[in-house]
Amino acid sequence: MEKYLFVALFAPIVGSLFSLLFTARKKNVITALVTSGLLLFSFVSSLTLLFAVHDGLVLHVKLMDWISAGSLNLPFGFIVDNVSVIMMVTVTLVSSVVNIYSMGYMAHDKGYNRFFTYISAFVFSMLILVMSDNFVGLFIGWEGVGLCSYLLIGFWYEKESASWAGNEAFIMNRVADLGMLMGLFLIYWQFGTFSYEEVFAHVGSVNVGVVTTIGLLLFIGAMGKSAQFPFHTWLADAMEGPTPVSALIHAATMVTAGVYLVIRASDLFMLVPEVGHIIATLGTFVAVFAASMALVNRDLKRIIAYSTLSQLGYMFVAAGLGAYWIALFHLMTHAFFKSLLFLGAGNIMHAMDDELDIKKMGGLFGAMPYTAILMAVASVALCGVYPFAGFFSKDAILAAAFNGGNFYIWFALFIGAGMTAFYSFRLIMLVFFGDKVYKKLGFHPHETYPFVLWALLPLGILSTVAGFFEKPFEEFVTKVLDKYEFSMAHSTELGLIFLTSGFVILVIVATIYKYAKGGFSKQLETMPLFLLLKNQYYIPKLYEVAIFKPYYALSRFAWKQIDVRIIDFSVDMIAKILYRSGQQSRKMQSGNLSDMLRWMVVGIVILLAIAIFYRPMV
Amino acid sequence: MEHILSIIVFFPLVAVFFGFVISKESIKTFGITVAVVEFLLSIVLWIGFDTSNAGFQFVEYFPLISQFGVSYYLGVDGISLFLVILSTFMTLISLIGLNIKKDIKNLVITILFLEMTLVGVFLSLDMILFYIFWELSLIPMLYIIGAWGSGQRVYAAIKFFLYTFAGSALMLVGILYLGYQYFLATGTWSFSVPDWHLLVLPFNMQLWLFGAFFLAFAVKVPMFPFHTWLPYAHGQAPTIGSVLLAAVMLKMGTYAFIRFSLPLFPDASYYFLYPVATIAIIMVIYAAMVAYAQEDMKQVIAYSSISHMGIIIIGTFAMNAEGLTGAIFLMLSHGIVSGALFMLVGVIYDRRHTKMINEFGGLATVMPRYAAIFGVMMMAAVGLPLTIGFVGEFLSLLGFYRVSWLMTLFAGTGIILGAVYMLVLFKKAFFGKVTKDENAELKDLDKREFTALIPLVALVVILGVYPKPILSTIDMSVKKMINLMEKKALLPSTKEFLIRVNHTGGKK
Amino acid sequence: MITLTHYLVLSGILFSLGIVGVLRRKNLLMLFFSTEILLNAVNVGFAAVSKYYGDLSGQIFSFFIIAIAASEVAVGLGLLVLWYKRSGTIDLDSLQMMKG
Amino acid sequence: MLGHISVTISSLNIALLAPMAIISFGALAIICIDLFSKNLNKSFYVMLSLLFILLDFTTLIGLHGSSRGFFNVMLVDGISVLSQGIILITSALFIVLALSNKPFMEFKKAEYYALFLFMLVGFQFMVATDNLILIFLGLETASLSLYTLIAMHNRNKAFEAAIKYFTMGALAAGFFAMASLIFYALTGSVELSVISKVLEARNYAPGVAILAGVVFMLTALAFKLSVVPTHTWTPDVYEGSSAPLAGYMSVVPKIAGLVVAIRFFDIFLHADIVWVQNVLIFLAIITMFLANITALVQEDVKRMLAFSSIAHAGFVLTALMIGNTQANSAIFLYWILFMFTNMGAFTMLWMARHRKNLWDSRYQHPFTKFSGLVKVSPMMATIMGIFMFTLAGMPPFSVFWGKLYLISAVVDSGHVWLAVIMVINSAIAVYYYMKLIVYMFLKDPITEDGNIYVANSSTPIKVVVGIALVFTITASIFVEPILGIVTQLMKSSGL
Repeated sequence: MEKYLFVALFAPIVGSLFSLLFTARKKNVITALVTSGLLLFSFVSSLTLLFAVHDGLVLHVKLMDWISAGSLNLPFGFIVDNVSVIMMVTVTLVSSVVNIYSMGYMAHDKGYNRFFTYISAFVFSMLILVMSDNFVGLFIGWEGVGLCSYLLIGFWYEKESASWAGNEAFIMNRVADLGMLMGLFLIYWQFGTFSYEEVFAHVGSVNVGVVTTIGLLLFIGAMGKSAQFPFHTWLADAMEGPTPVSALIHAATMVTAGVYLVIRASDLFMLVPEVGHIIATLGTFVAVFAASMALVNRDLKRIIAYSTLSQLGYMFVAAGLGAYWIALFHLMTHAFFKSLLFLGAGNIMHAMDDELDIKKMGGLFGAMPYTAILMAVASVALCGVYPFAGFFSKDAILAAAFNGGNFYIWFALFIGAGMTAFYSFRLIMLVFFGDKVYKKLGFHPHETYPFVLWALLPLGILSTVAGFFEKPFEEFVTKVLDKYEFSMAHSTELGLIFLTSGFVILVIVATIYKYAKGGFSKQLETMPLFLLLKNQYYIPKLYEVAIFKPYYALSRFAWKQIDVRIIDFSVDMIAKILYRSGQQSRKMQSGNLSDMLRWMVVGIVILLAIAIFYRPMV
Repeated sequence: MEHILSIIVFFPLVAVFFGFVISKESIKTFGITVAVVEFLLSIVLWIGFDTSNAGFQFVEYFPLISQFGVSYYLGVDGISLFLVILSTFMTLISLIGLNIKKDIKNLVITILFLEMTLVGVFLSLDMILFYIFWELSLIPMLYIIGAWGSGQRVYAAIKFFLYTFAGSALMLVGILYLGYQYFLATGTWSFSVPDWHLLVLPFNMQLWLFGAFFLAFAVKVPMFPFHTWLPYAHGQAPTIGSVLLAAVMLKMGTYAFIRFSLPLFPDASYYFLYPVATIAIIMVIYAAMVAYAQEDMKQVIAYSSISHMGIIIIGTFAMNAEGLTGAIFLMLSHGIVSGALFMLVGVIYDRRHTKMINEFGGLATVMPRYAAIFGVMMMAAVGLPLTIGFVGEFLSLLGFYRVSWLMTLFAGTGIILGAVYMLVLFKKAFFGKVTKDENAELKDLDKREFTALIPLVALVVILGVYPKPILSTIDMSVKKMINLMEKKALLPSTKEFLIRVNHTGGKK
Repeated sequence: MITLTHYLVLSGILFSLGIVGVLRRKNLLMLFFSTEILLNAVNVGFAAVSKYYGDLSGQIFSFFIIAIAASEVAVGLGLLVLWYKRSGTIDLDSLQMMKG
Repeated sequence: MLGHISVTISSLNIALLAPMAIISFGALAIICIDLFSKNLNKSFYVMLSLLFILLDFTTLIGLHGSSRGFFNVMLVDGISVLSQGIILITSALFIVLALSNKPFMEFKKAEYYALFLFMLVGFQFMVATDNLILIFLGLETASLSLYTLIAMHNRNKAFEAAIKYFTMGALAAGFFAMASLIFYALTGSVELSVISKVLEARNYAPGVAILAGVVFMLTALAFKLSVVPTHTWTPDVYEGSSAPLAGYMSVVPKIAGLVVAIRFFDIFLHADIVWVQNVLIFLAIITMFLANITALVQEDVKRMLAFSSIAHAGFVLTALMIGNTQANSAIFLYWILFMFTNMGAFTMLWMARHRKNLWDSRYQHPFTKFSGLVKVSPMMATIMGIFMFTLAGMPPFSVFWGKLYLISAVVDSGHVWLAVIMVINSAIAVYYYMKLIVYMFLKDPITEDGNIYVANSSTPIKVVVGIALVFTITASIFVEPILGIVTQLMKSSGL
């Protein structure tokens, strides 16, 4: 089976390198075709592995030694087990779809070939991330996807805002990565190895304090990647990148890496429930916090981005509460409908010449019905309406929260679900229904290429039916992850489900009704609360004022004042002093003979004086 | 393989003498040929190197002044082997990349002379011999900066020369004192390092001697606050000068720390561990900040190398195999990366005759290949995994974590701040629209520049993916050295420390 | 009764006189005279001491000193004359071409 | 009153006189020849003197062991043989420089060579005895001839230099005489060996008188060694006299003075009298510092070299203070290595000599004169550069080894702090040597034709430079044998 593993892993990088050859040349469809082909190839082999694993196989491959120093010996090792294979399938599936979709979306972009190089490179790094069998391997992928996201966010590098967003993403992730690195160091010095197997084998025997520290440090890394508060700002700005990128990286795969890390290290996190609790709490906070920002935003992509954030929050809640399989399940389903949502948004942007303001759209249903339907499906799935995928995963999370006795978490998530329903259908209504604002603005929207729509179809189907795989999924992954026992009565569970669904549907209906009636009144937008949300709680501004600017000022100070004025100056001072004293001592050389003679006599007199007054003979 | 070390050291010198008679037109070719041969020789050395023997190999010894114990003593081990190869390699690359027309003959000759001194420094096992090469290496660099530099070149050259010379003045006293101690201990004079390694010095004496050596090395590295000569030197030096300065000459200091300070004065090294580490952390953070504030591309990279040298120091003073091996590997990687970056700046400087960042913008559109290579080097500089930059940085920090997690955290900020100034530089210079129309029709890399840069890119990737052969060789000698330190350590605290940092597992 | 001490004191006084002369005089000729005084002061001392010890080497020394003094004068006057020819003065402040 | 004197020829041990005798004979011979046949070419005289010097040298190396003679006033021991050797070699190098391309009137005169040889005799006597009379005699003979030689350069500056040197020399002579008087008065002897015994016997009392004597002697010798504060003549005299003579002065009189100093201070250092040590250290330190910082601001290469030679003197003074075998051999090793380089450097200046000052009304060899030399005549620039770096103590050239051994001697004697001061000084010193290098290599030339830099050069001069250069560069090989010989000779003369 190794060959499937290697195909799955290396097909993307081959595609990437292939199209790399064309980057400097002008658009060439071959790159797109080759990369798509290879990605599909990778997807197929991942699928094969999925079935193989289902038949109870676990692949563990050591490729070659990488780093070895001191007692550290670090190979390139890959593992395909029930968890990683799920990720592989999800990643390769979504990426294949996105790749094909991009053939249409990027058709007229001059960075065409470059784009596909980056995408395939990203998939490769992502696969390393999920498949590696040790923490450092994961870190390689971790940084790799970071690089690709940097490159893809800043894909249109001529846009100032794009390159800025790219830097922001990379640097913020770096901050979190430092935390993760520290975690890795601690792991090494505790266990003398990085491999999951050995670490988890001995993790029980280490004192809890250390494990807690490790857990927290790793989670800091996860926060960065998954854009949890306070690292969340980069994700919204990351929407500067092309929409397929947002779909693939900033919705379906990369941002979920943090969740994956927690799931991967579940054996470790299980031992320290309080860390899990912190994770869950933060997740809850983000779930609501992000959703609230989505409520008022007018930017098509940012709304979806915030909803991604909040969904990541949900996943962290699940992972934090120890319901790892649920987290993974929601991760997968979310990958499907969220990428679908984004890609749909991509179609709209295409139709609207990259217009993002949803207030300038409306009534697009007529122009692009299929996209509308797909997005509607995705939204329903997102809101968690039966029978769509979201319903199963999200309700499981809520149930888990309730089951754990963390009612405030449950309640928060409950509210969050309501918010989700609101902003999703606010978006749907404003974009597809109501009066056609775009006409006035002179847009001529049109449905996109059919093959693109076909490409979206599998996602649509999956967002619809994926939920019914809940049971098989559970027993599949719980072969590796530990089971999560629902202790509460089945009736309460049902009650909760009905409560939530009822609430969600209620909100949806209300939203549709309200916006069909023409939406909220203007003066609402002057409320302080509204402004607070609109300005994302002023956090980006805060960072601007409290971190970026002061750092630059400090740097200037360090250079101009400390380096030049103090250190270098004092160095030159020494030289100057010597030179000056030279000019002084040179006066002794008056050239006048009697002065010279005087010096001689002075010398002898002084020596005689010394001889008389200071005389240590022996 | 007899006398291969002598051959490696003195081949360029002989070439220098021949160089005097060669005409201007063909001198560069001559230089490159010599450099190639020299490089091949060093590769032969590597091939012939017995990777199972941690001790010094190809040793050559004959007394120079027998009654005073000065001898001609060469030898190579895992620690120095790759630094030698680095020197020969970077010399070759920089010569290929060279495109100065003015007084080309003198320049090439000087470069070859410099190569001799650099290789000599890494190969000599006799302290006096080492000192000779150490000082001798200043002369060619003085000439290169002063004669082919830009702006206030003379000031920069003199500053560089005097600063480093004055710095190593104390070291001379230290050397002679150690020699005398050896004389007192054994009744015979000797300045050879292996002999000295057997010498166990009282603690106080170690402290003083460590100080005496420290100043010389610190100035060379350069460590805060003795670093101010570096920006001037880099700012004014011609590309080739900066390349060799950053790629190889700075490494002399850190190499000396590993070769002399640690094994000769283990207790003192432990005693000064935290002060030194603090300085190193200041280097990392402070230099990174200053780099971020720079307006001149070259200065950014100059300060960035100070920052990276800080990490190397950190790794060195971790005093465990992980850290030391990492530090040495980081020397190699930084040599390659910083060298490449300086060459890249040189490329743009040749075209526009300015290095000011705000003069540029949108270069990615005009010179995509250039941008791509710059990007790769940048990623290596910020230590992205699977590039050469990651391995050393990771190991150094990993090693030091055992000493102090807090300090490692501070030193670790280097990976953030490094990303900051590098990405900002890249964004300002390469992204955005082409604003200045001088930049509009800059031509992309030409063949010469490609031939110089491609090998570096290749190395960055290859060694990033498969550093093991190099690491294991280094590691072997490093372990040997650590054992030596453990044996020599006087104070139980030092011993205990060395044992602790060299073993994994929870606190006992 | 005049003892050795008297001689030595005399020689000392003479010597100091010589030194003072060397310091004060601006005229080269006078300067040379002063140096002569220095040497002769020493001579007196030598003669006295050698008499005191009844040892000849002191007197031999003084003889040599006399000889050397003579040759010094010869050379010195030669230089002086040359200088006078050139500059028309023997004031030693005229010797200020070189300084610094 | 005195007993009947009986002297056997064998006891005179005339052989010891041979070297001086040969040279004196040579001097007289030259004068006589001049009487009979005027206007002989200078080359004749040069070669003749060279011959005598060689003859002298051969007889010199014939002598070995430590032996007294000629009424016990002469003492030929290792140190004197060694110093005479150095003096002779330097003289040989020096006299060749008279064969310059440009005509200079002093070289036409036979007296020049006669005087030169007499001076040589003087120096040889000075080092070949421990009898104060003979030392004084030799010293004065040498000095008086030297004054004349300087004056014979026949420039205003030359006269000024000669007069300044002469006057101060006269004063110094007075001090020397006074010192001898004091010691004679104290011990009743003028022989250092006896003096030392007597003083030791009475355990160095009365202190003041002895120290007074030491002070006078110290000042007299300090004048010869150009130690602060009696150094003021050095730059002016060097500037005034011709370059070769300046180079000669920076080596030979000093080594002679050093030998006397070693012999004299040995008396007190053996009994390690702290006062003498401290005073010497003190003088050494000021000499180094003052000379170095003053050299920083010089505009003229020759003056700079003058100050540098003062600094070097201060350097060896530290070893003088230690006074054990290693230190004394260090002194000689240092001086031998220094001698070649220094002669080389001054010879380079001699090559670039001109009738009138082309660049600067005041100076003959201003730094600016050498700007961009590497472009005009790279060979010369390189050689000069090597000499400069060598004087700066740059490894692996000659002086570095001397410096190394010297500092090592200081360190071994336990004066580490002094060693530190020394290296700091050498670090300062680098600057002014490098100043010339900066001018030569890093500045742009002011003139296109390189001939003016070699206007005065001729084959013999080039040969001298060649010898100096080869020795300077390959010193690393010679150090071993030289050090061996020097140490062995030191031991033999019990120093």
